[in-house]
Amino acid sequence: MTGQAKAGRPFKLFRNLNSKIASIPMILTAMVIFLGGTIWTVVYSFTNSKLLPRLNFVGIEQYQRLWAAPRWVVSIENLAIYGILSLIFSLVIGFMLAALMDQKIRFENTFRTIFLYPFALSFIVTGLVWQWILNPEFGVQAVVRSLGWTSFSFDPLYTSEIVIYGVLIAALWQGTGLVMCLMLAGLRGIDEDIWKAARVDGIPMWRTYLFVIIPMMRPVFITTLVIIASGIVKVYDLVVAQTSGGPGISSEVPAKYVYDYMFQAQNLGQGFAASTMMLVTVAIIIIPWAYLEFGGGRKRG
Amino acid sequence: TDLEVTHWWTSGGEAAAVAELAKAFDATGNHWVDGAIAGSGSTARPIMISRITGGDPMGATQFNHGRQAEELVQAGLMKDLTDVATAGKWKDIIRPSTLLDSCTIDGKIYCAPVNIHSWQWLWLSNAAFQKAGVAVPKNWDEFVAAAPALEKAGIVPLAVGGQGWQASGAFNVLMIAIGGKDNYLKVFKDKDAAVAAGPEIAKVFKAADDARRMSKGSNVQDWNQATNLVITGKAGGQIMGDWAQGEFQVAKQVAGKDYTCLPGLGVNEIISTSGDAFYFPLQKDAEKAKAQDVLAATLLDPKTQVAFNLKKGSLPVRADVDISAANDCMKKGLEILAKGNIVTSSDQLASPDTTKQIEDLFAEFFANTTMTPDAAQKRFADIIAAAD
Amino acid sequence: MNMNASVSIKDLSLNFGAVSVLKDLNLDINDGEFLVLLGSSGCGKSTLLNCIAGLLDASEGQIFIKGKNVTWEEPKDRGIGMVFQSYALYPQMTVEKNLSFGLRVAKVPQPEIDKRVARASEILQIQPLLKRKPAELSGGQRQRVAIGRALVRDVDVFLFDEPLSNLDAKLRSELRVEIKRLHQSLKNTMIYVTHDQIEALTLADRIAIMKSGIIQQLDDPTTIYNRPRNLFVAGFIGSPSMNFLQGELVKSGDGIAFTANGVNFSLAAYDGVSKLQPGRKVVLGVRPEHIKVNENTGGEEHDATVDIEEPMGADNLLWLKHAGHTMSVRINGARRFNVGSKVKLSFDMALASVFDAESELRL
Amino acid sequence: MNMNASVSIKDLSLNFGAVSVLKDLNLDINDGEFLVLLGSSGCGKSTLLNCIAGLLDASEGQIFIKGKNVTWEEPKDRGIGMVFQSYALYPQMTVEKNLSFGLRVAKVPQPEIDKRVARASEILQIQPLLKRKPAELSGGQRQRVAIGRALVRDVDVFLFDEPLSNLDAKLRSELRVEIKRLHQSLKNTMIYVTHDQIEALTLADRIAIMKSGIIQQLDDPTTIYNRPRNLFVAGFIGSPSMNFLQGELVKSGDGIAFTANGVNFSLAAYDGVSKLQPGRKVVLGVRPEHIKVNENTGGEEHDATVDIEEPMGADNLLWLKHAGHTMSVRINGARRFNVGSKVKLSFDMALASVFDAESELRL
Amino acid sequence: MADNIALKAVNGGDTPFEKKSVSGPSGPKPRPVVSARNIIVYGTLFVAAVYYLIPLYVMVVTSLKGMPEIRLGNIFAPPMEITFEPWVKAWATACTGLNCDGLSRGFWNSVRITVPSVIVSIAIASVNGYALANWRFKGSEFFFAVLIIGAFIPYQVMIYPIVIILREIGIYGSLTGLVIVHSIFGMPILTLLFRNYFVSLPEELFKAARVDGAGFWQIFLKIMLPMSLPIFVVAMILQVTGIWNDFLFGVVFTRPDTYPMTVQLNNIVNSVQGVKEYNVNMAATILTGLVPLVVYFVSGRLFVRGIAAGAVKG
Ligand SMILES: Nc1ncnc2c1ncn2[C@@H]1O[C@H](COP(=O)(O)OP(=O)(O)OP(=O)(O)O)[C@@H](O)[C@H]1O
Ligand SMILES: Nc1ncnc2c1ncn2[C@@H]1O[C@H](COP(=O)(O)OP(=O)(O)OP(=O)(O)O)[C@@H](O)[C@H]1O
Ligand SMILES: [Mg+2]
Ligand SMILES: [Mg+2]
Repeated sequence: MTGQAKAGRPFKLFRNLNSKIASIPMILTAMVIFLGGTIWTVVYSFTNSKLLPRLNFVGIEQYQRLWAAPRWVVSIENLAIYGILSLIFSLVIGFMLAALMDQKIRFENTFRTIFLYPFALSFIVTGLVWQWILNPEFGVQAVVRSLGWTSFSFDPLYTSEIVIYGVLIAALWQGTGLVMCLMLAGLRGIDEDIWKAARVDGIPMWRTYLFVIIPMMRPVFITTLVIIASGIVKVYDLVVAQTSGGPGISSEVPAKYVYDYMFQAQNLGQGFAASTMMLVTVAIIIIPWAYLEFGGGRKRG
Repeated sequence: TDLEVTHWWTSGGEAAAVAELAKAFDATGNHWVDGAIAGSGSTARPIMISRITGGDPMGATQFNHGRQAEELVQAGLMKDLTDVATAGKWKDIIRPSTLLDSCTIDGKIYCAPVNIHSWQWLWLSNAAFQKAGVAVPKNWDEFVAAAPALEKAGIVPLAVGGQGWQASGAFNVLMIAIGGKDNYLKVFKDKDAAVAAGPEIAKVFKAADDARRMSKGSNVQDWNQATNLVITGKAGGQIMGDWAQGEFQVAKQVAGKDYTCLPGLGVNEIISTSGDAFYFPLQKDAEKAKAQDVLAATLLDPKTQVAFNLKKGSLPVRADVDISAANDCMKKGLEILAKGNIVTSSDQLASPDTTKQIEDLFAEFFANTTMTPDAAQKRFADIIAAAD
Repeated sequence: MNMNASVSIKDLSLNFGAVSVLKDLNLDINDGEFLVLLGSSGCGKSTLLNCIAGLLDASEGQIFIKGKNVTWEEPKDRGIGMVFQSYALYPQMTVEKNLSFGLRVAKVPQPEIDKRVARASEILQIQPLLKRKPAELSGGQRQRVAIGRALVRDVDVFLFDEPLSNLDAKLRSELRVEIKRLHQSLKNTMIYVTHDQIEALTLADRIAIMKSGIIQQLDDPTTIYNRPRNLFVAGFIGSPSMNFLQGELVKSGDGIAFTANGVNFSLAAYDGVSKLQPGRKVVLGVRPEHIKVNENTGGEEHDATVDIEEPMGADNLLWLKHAGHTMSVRINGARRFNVGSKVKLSFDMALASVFDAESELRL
Repeated sequence: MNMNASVSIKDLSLNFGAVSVLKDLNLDINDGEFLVLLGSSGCGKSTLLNCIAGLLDASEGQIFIKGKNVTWEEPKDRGIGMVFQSYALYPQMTVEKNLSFGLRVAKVPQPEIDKRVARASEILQIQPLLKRKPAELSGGQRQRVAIGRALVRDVDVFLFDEPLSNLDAKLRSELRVEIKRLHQSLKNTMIYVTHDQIEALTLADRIAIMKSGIIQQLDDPTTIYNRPRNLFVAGFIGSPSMNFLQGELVKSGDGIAFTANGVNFSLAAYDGVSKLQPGRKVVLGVRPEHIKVNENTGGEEHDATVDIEEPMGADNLLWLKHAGHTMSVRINGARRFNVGSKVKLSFDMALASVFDAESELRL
Repeated sequence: MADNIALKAVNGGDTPFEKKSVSGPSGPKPRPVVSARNIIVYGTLFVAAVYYLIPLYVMVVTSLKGMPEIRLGNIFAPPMEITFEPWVKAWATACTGLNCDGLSRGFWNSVRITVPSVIVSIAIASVNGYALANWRFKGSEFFFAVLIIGAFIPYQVMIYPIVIILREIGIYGSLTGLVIVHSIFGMPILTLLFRNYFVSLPEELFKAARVDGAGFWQIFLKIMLPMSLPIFVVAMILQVTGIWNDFLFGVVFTRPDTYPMTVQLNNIVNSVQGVKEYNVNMAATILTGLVPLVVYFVSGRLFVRGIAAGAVKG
């Protein structure tokens, strides 16, 4: 082979150059904002920064204080309850609605719009409206009582033990529509023949859903899970608008703790420690999943 | 010159008061660009701080007296007002002098106090007590005694909004009224955890327990909604700062006739002097910097002080103004102030961090009836021990 | 209606909204028969099969299975098993669970289930796969499991909807043989939908050729191949297609002949020669393998030119130009011609077909 | 390396991560040649084609087109045109826009574009379709447009990646003829990937048979069919597959014979008989059409029983049991046998193949 | 059709529909309109629909009542006297601090923020998705994974670092800065959507375009974009909703004269003047939500299609 024929292998960095250039915003966002911001946050969580970030390291003091704070513990508990229940309920309700919508029903468009429209509203609006509907003085409780059932009591937002369920009601109202859409899209993607096979086999509808269809919708459930879960971790506006964390501290959530301590208490170190804990939790859940989904040499498509 | 001023004065009385400031500033040939952010200082402060640290500062911004802006000043983000202050002889006219002290860092003055607010007031609805068939109480103990009668009449004895600062504020009021000024100072100024855990403060917690019991059923969030319960006679009373007076005024109620105010809960007539101050973030634009000076001077102008404070229901920061138009309650406050029965407010003594923790504690205490006063006191003492 | 038929379809019509897919269809399928429904895409084959299975409601008409009117029965009560083109295996269940799922739901006792699964997996030789999941199987294995699922249900009638079209050619021919063997041993009634004529010809006892929801011809494969009832059937069956020549019948000597573009073809050997009348416009159809090239049969010969040659191993396909027509001829794979070379053709008229140009029916 | 070759591949290797798909592959394709890459799914045909097109980067090795090293060139600079299985027409553009897209991107002047589009659409007879969008075309028309897209670019080498597999059997055979005709008139170099052996046999000047990224045999169709280099090629080509019998070579009289299960087959007529040594373990391969049934050829005859019959119209496929083997035999479609009937077979050993059992190479 | 079935059900009951010369069941199986299945399906859907509609109903009804009527109590009662005053007030005269021009100012600010933010964020994310799907390079998957994890970071946590970064590049407080912030936080989910969508498009199309000589941008603009309507609709809906409804960034990264509508809404709702004016609050709430609602009503159908195309494929 002549030398000339061997020549011409281009410099590696320049292969796919356009793609790399076009990805610069993404790379910057990923590396500078998300990764950089995270590292920055973690570093400053070991300092006693107050209003302004200062590199004055105090070890794990902030973390000790964090976990000693009842409000943080309550926030974590609330997030766990809210998170688990909202995952379960939005998946179950979303799936059931989608399954019903998939029965070749009339007025499908109307129903779909009805279920989806709350998603167009912000959490602030959602919180306000539900705060109002659940207000014992003129909301559901008052209405039922005025109908004659005077001992009726439905007062979630002012009862510490169940306030988080009040928040959940509003969250489900806002979010299940999207889940329904995702599920519906997934159901529409299922091979018709599977349904036919199940009918010929004499499998009742509910068993077909339970044992055949749902297991087949794994990718849809995963996508949905990511979307719901990322929303759950970030829940803030809804609580602020609906209860401000009350009564007392019984509906506090971690994101609100972070915000309050960073800006109201002007204790950035504490806020950063709290956010670091949140990030760690997220990472523990997300990284193995991301590895399975996107790493591990999975084939294209 | 246009000067953007951010603040969180959006309730009825507050907005009317701000309008006076704007009017006075506009009269100097400048223009007040209003940057109100509703929802109390906790919503607004983060935004203000982000703007200042983000390098896009407003012309002037409201903070409470105290340590909220301390670090911003230390970071050199705030304008030094010493010249304006010297020209206006602030040192001489502002009373109590502690107000100016908290604006002073390293001998330089960084803020212009505009009013004095005191927390130590119990507001009572005369109509509510009439309906319950008991006399309007003259002090805290009578009030506690009257509570069952109010409850029987379907009236919430004590209105407390759901936000933590209202509960912790009420507690501080009880602390001065029941625990006394010395203990108060030991706890907040000296951060003496032993006192905080001691029997004197235990009495205060006992009183707070009473207050908690009486506040059951006041399902509101905002302080002025709670005030509104008093105004409408749905609640017997409210422990709230003198800014509540603005609401009574807007509702066209007359002190002494429609409502009664008991400074120091009628027990111990001492008021704390906190209040609002304006800070002036450093501006690159020289024009703006000049306008800032003008605004600072305007804020302390006697006419402005009177007009503003009458609307706001607060006390002017200078003693030399004519405030004859003030109503009963304000006059009571002025008297106490003149007598010098004052203490420094707790947010001037404690850092926002400590304040926030105390707020969290009392938010929980007032909402959670299973939390005993003892347990709460123990946690309170812990916070004080760790306070900086 | 034939009361001995295993499956009997009576006046079946089916519309999707305004679109009529099946039109007054009648069909009797004998006990143990292997019937293939053959037709191009969209002609309604799957629709008909789904009607028989009870997966679609007929708009009109009735369906009988084993003499029982099942028109309104649920699919599971019809005594049918069905195999789908896409296999339609339950992806998260093992092969064993796939086979037994229907039985478990029907609460068949476990020993009975085991017995039937064992039998089916033995017949289909999928015992080693029982613990695997469908994703771990090859296409052919999947299709075998799909057949197994019908097998365990111990049904009277098997329905297959293009069970082999997703497989590659080699597997297809292997499984074809297996299905044939299965039928020979089980002797069940089988209804098999396909658009692959090789499958139809090799598997069927009888073939029903469909077009736009109407059965064009229902006959055994040989008849269909050699005596197609109309032009459509003739053109549809056979690859490469039958050669069609448009022309006219003329008197020729004492017999009758076909003429096109000035060239005459004697029809003396044609099996329906008595039915032919001169003057009629007709289409002459001759299959590619019924034309001999340079074989000197002694009969009538026609000149042609080789246009394209397509050697296919065992066979060699010639595309010839002949009197204005293009014609395909199939010869032995060992015989090769150069493109452009001149050849002599002789037609085997005994195996040709003559169609009326207007009614398109075979004469 | 052959400097006259149109396309030349030198020591090409390609890995996807740890998986090696192509291994040290060398291939010279002559100018104007029609080369078919044939192999089963996943053997790396498309990968090789994509390497030639520049759509995949080789891990090692070089590619020359018209003598120029194009290993690192962009696809557009290689002088190739490519036609895909799924047509890959731009759905939002009309046929005309589809054809001219590449030219417009290359800023060819409009009159020149019009000329080339006109020529291509004339060759492919798609003028009436120029204003339509792909969705409004039938499968065959789409494929023609896809070919047209390569045509307008006036390239030296055409690459086809299974262009016909998405079409039905009838269309497939039609377009096959058209592609052949196109090649005859354009005389371009064409590289054509398929897994359909009929396409390979009919179209190719030479066929490269691939397995796991390695070329097994590169020869003209007849050689491939009649003298497969190894067992894999022998089994891969031909449908139904060649019959294989495991056995041994033995001395028989003065010649040599093959023996399996106690039955002897004389190999006197085998073309490589001189290379055979007794005692060697071998596999005998005979194609189904090289076995005669009840034809009394006068030679050696073997007894067998008919197991299954698969009539396929023109042909009839018999599956026979013979001395412990199953064997397929292709006979004329008109000859029919009953299942179970006894027949006599004679083997055409001149066209058989003998493979070494160990190396699997043809002897 | 439905009538027909009902008729048969009435006629038939147990005796099947008769047709001359036909005995036994024939034609379609009778399915009464009021079957158990239909009751369950439509019943459940109806109940669910009521749950979803009640808040809207309450909002609308309340916004049409006067304050005296609201004090009377029942939030579900229809207005006895319809008044549009709350709407007018919410839109034009409600006060925050000194400004008494209601939501009207915020509306245009929101438009000014939303339009460029939606366009820029979708443009960036679609290019990202395209690069990730069709032009992978070493490390691209890693960046993507970081991005996805970024979707889980609470916004509050990132405010401080972003404030600092924007300050350093000197665009803090400008519209550009806000657009960038929205693009950053919209990027994870949008990129995921676009990547999945582009992966699902036939790869051969992309190859064909490359052979035709089109480059990175040409393929994106001329081939991919025209095929991506459904996913663009989904992205647009998500972004319009998200950005229009955003409060946090709107308030932190702008200044009072450019506050978006949500800030104005917050101000109106939280500026309690004695009693809460629920009717005005509700009117303001509806007005604020109107734009995303309209977007949903108009393109809801495409939304499901787009989701099917882009979101649910792993
Ligand atoms: N659910 C439906 N709604 C409306 N039309 C339908 C429906 N199902 C099928 N069709 C139409 O009915 C006709 C027959 O469809 P069918 O599936 O029976 O065809 P097929 O012969 O099985 O074709 P293929 O070989 O493609 O499977 C087609 O024209 C199809 O478009
Ligand atoms: N992007 C990829 N990453 C990893 N492996 C791949 C990739 N593309 C192809 N392969 C693997 O390379 C091998 C060859 O693939 P290729 O597409 O060339 O096969 P093929 O011969 O064209 O098959 P087919 O007939 O199915 O098109 C296969 O085993 C495939 O799994
Ligand atoms: Mg079909
Ligand atoms: Mg391929």
